[in-house]
Amino acid sequence: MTADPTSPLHAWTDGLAALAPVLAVAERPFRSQLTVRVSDPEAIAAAGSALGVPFPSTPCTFTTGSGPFGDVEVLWLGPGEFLVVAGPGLQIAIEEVVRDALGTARGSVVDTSAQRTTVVLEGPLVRDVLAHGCSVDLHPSSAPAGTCVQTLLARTGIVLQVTGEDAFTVLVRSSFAGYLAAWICDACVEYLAAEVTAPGTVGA
Amino acid sequence: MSSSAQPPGAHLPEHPDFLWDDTEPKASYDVVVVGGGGHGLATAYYLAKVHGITNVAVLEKGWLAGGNMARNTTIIRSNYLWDESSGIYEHSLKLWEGLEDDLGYPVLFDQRGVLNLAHSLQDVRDGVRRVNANRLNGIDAEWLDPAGVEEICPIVNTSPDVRHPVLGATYQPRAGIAKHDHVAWGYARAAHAMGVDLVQDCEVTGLETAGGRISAVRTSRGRILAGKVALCAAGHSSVLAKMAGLRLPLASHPLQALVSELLEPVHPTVVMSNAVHVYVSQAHKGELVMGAGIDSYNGYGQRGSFHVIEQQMSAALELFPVFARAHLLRTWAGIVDVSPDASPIVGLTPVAGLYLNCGWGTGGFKATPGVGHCFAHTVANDEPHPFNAPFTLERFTTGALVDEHGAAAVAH
Amino acid sequence: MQLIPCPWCGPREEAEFHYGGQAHVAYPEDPSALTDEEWARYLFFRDNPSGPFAERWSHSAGCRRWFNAVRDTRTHDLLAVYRVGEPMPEVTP
Amino acid sequence: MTFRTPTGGSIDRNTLLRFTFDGRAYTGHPGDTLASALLAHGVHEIGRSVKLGRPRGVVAAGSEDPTSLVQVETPFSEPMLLATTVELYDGLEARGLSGQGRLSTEPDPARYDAKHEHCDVLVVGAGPAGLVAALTAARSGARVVLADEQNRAGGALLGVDEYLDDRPSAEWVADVVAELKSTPGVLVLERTTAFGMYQDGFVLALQKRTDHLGFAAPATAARQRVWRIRTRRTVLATGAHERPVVFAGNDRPGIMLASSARTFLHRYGVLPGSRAVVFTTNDSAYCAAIDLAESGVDIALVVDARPEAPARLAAECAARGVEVRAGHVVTGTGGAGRVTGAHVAPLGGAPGYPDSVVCDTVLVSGGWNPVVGLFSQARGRLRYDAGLGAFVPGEELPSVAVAGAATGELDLTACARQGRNAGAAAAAAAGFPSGGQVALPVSDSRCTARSGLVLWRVPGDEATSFVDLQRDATVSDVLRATGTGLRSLEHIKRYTTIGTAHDQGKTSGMIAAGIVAEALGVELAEQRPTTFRPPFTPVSFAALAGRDRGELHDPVRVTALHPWHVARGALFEDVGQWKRPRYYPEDGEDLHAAVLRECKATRQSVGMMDGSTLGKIDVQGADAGEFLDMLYTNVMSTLKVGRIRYGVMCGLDGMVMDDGTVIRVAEQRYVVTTTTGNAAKVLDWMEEWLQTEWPHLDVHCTSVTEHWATIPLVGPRSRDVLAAVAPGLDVSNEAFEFMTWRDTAVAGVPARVCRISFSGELAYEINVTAWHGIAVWEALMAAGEEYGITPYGTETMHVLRAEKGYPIIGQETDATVTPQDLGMAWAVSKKKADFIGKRSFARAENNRPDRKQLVGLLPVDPSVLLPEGSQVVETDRVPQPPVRMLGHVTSSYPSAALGRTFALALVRSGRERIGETVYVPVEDSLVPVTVTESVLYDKEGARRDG
Repeated sequence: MTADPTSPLHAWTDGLAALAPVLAVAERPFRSQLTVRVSDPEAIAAAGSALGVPFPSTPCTFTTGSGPFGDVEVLWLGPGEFLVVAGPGLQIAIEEVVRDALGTARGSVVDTSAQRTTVVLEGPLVRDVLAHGCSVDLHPSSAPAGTCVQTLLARTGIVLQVTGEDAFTVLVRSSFAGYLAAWICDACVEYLAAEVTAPGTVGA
Repeated sequence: MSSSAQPPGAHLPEHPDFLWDDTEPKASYDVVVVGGGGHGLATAYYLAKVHGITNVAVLEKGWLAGGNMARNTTIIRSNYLWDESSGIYEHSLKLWEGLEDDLGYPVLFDQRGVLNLAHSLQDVRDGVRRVNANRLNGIDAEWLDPAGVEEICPIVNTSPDVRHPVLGATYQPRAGIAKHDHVAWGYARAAHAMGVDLVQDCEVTGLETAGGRISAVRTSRGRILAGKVALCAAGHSSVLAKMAGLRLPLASHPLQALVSELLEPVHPTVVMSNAVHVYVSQAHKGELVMGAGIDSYNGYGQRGSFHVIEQQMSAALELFPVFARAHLLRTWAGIVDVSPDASPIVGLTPVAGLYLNCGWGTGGFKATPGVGHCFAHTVANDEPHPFNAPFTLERFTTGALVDEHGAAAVAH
Repeated sequence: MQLIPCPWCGPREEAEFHYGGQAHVAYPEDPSALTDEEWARYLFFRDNPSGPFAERWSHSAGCRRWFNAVRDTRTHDLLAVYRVGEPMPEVTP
Repeated sequence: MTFRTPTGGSIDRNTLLRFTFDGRAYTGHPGDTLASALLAHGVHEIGRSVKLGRPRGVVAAGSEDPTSLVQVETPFSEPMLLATTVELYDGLEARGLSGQGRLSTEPDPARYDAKHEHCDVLVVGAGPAGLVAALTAARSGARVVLADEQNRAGGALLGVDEYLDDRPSAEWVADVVAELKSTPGVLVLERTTAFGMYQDGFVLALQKRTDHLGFAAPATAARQRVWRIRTRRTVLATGAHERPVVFAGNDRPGIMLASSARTFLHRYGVLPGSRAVVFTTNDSAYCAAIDLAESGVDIALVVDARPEAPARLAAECAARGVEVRAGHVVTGTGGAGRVTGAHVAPLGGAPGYPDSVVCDTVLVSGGWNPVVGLFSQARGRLRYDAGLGAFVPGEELPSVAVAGAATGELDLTACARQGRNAGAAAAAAAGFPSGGQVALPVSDSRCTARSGLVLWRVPGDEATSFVDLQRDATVSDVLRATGTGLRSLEHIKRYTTIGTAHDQGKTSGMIAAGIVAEALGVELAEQRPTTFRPPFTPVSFAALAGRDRGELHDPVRVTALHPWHVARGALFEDVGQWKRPRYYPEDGEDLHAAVLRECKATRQSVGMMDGSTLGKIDVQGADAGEFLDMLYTNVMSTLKVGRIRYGVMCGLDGMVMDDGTVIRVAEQRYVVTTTTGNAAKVLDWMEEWLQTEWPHLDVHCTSVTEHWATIPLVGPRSRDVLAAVAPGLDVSNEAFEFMTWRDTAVAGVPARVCRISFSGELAYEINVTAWHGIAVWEALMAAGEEYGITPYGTETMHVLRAEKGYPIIGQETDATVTPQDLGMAWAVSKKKADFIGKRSFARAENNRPDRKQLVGLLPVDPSVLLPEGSQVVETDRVPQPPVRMLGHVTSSYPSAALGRTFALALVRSGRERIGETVYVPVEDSLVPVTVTESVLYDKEGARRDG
């Protein structure tokens, strides 16, 4: 017997795609995600080496690297709290490797892969759209690529990564994913009609 | 130009031509009431009227009734859950019903009823429970289904398809609103007429004791000897009590409210909703008066955070879509003193001759006549009135709390 | 709305934070040794000053870490933030 | 007759806009406001006053106008707008108001939104000071936001025909705006009113984005936007409002502020009337007189209250044939509707008949009030400036500077200099040193406003001397208030209602303060001004609600199985933010029928439900057991790996806070479950203790609530169903005992199966990743088909557990209930030295014999269903209130298994009353009920092992 997985936003695939050209929005489902709690610097370093990506030492940033599990990101979630993110299907193996790396250091490793889902947003208007619900200053001078903040987007908590010039990744709790998708679609309405952004008609 | 049969507010009575004279404090009083808000003024009034104690001063650090009395949403009701609470609030409601005649002042008590909406099945259970308790306590209360809600207040969105559908409501027909300035000034004028001194711009800076008994009050306008001191300072109660070495289980929080411009009558009653943290009435002249839950942090700044107002607005528009293009005219905040069980503390203190009336949280206005009456009894007789007897400071030690959180989350 | 400086994430909107009341109120070493009065004091009685107040906040929508702050309750000005376990810093309101 | 000038004004005369007012058709032009278009047609009467029903017109040209209230009816009805701020559009329909608006009963179709903006320097006001401030800051490289309430920049320059540096001021403004808009990092917000100033540089501004487009407004664009601006430094260049002088009959239409008349002329090409009397206490009104005279208005007289008229300006008037009468005042006016004449007499002169001057317009200037509302909101102290007759900013604030007329400075170049200094200082403070000097403009203006006489009112008929025109509050009212003994301005404001109307006293507040001070014989400098509170101008409720409406009002949380429930026709219950299936009605079933069917199927065969909303927390670390021992009332550290224990959590007050199961996954790892509603609260509770009290403990908590889909599979045939989908699992009672768990594969998916039961039946709780929830659920449905497997909702779950006497936190408890009250003393450890809540159990109140205890109630008539929430009384007749109440019904259901109704209740001394009859008032009758144990079904627990 096999069972196909279903992602939290599978019903939103077309709806999110239809936001182009305002924004390119898509769910990136089934990623492996592990919440790692550890404060011991040596253990942190060991875990980084095992994954091929140094853990972020600066709050509100994330790191990327490549190793035995391919491309891996490590997100700073709080002091001594990280989210390791990799491609689908690797969570069990990564959990084992990180647990080994931590050794006897105080800490925990928990598979939280399905706890949150991932939405990627790209396009020149991405900051404008997010600014309708996010109070964090997303100007490149304040939030350069590599930034990773936990904050609120409208009325849901998110983890927000700045991944490129006009590219963001949003991680959202699975039960709030439908709200997030509805919110993004709604926020884009403002930018769907060409006449809205034409000068002299509607204010900035 | 539109014609209007009756200009808004034209039916409202005017204030009288004489209110009170500003007074210089005397050197000594039988009773000094600290705090010239509704509770302080009412206490002084009943001390004079019921107990014949007229050598009384009410000390107010700012202008009379300029604290929470000037900053509340004037909702009056008595449909509380527990016997202890419904006792004192119903006592108060009965006094409200005769207050205009008693004071000879138009306080505009308008018994338009209050709806407490239920939005979840547990809200329904809690509402029915409260209605049943109220009725057994002799308080008018009804349980309404959504159709009944719509009948009382047609502008409430009772559609089942909204985010927080209205599943029913408790209704207290005798509840209502009053005009807060009229109430305060009515008490002030009547107390003044019986000889009570009203001293404004008089901040209490210290409380003196001698032999375990209160002896004097130090103020920004000099030292005043006092046989008894009654504290009625709402949000500032902790600060005052500390002057007598008392620590109180209180936290002072901002509580925000707001008002719209004058609008033609649309809202015939008072609507409260705990689940979405909003309560609304339409005042006598037509302005919508709204309040929200308290801000989370301690604060004496008479100012809250605006996101609380924004959340309140979105909640209000879910319940009342017709409010969309009403305009916010003014926002403000009071300082409410919140106790751990959301019930007041009224009674004696370990310091002889010092009496405490505080912890009313968001419920103080509606209690004004009731607590004034009972607190005056407490001060005059040095023992609590039966209605405030349960609200001792000792209950936090014994555990005999009167937990009204369910009723008081948005208790107005 | 205030900006609260989380010791880890930096200044964020107040809406991201959860208020935790007075700081430096330690859980009693042995509650069973306390009188009812002493236990009530721990449970319910807190300072409530008009002025600087050492209190607890949690960056609940951010890094979820508790920290302490000294805030002037009259103005809401945050005079200092510091981590749990650190002593209350000197402040001038 | 038209009052439109042949040329001039910033209007598009080539385009005609049609509109109606009070049902009559008019025309105007793009660039007009409703007020200017009406005045162009000679329409001055806008509405009637709120109390006295007197006609009221247009007093000012902008948002400070106290009187021109209208209801705009198209495209959507909106109450209480000022005609002076409604931009004209084709098809506009409006009507005048008597101080009270009307809410539409139709749903408002417009969009409203909010946007966060961050900047280094926020400049409020795009007059000369604000423009120079913004440009100076922008040239430094700072991120700048410039917000202005008008539809174009310029501020006071919009209302004059001055030349700056030998060219029209509009050109200078256009150049500055062009440079600002082309500078990266600069945002210019037109039609945007900063209405609230809060802490830490938080400023709220409302932008009216599409109102001026009327019917052409795109439906997809937000009509209004609240800008949530977070700035490091703010420059307030909010200007000044002209102040009237109070005199008898000062409320008639046609009586207008002098500068506003000048604004109507220069900005809109509209004359206020044909023949005007100008009444002033200062120089600025002379420009209005001169400009209007040059535009063809017959200036009947300039009445200057000062003993001497300014010589140069008087000469300019004389050159245009305009008489100036110094030392005089307007003492009254005539007219049934619009003003028809002004009475002029010497100030403080001998009694006698004043001169009557025929006119249709009276222009008034009593000086200028700096606009200090935002400064005051920022908690800046105000100071009374006796020369100006107004409150001005009285201190420097750390991050807020004031520039221009808002400081009381009225000379243009000086205002611009203040703007430049403030802009440079703000940018520098934000880390951007100067980037290039902005040249200060020099005006050719003939009038400066500074040299004025402070005059609040002209003695005369006090009952028609209006202080607050909108509230109909007169000098009589003020004097009556001071006569009652009131001294505080706040009291007098409340007595008279001055300053509480739509305009919040923008033109009346200062005058009221002045008249009160005169009446009381005190210095204004000693008066505390009344408090300025947000918003600066009214803001619609919908704008503040923004997008947080409808489905975005409050997030709906759903489980991975939600689509299945919807497809199956489930009806849902809100539990916190979650949607949980309440029951799954089949054809024509109501709640009771569906629940009886679901209960029966589950007790007799097998049912299953979605339990995914239960909170799940992974607790890891060497001290995890010790930690859980402190949080739960019972012992968790002794739990063996592979086993499960039920636990209760209390608050410090000893009252039940939550309950759930704890499974021990490994030596140093537990997973605990919480109730649906308390998941976040319990995790926060754990973190709070760990971080603030016990940081020495080696424990980490991680929420895994949404990682798992949780499916309770319940009933005597659950074992058969599970066996079919979990071939690798030995499901026998011996191999898989009650209160143990196994990791296995269910439907080919890794799963954790727990043998727990909230129904008393043989039951399994299957946990798989949320991604696999639907697939596994469907596999279970398929495997259970032969047993008639029945999905059930929360209602059936409630009945099944109630039959077993299991409480639901929040339904059986209300923060006043201890574990002992619930009959769960067995779950409270007597061995542990301490745990949260333990100390409170020893308090006097907790040891009262008459505490309320959880019991069952069986109505004597087994068909009577007690309403939940009913109270319980002792006697079979209800005495007079207050009636002693024993407790209340917490849960009540018809039971398929019991073949009757039953209830759970909290009853005083309940356990002692078992077997007694008590009474439940239901409507007007008393229902006798028998008190029983809370466990009513399968008391021996025989069913749970199947």
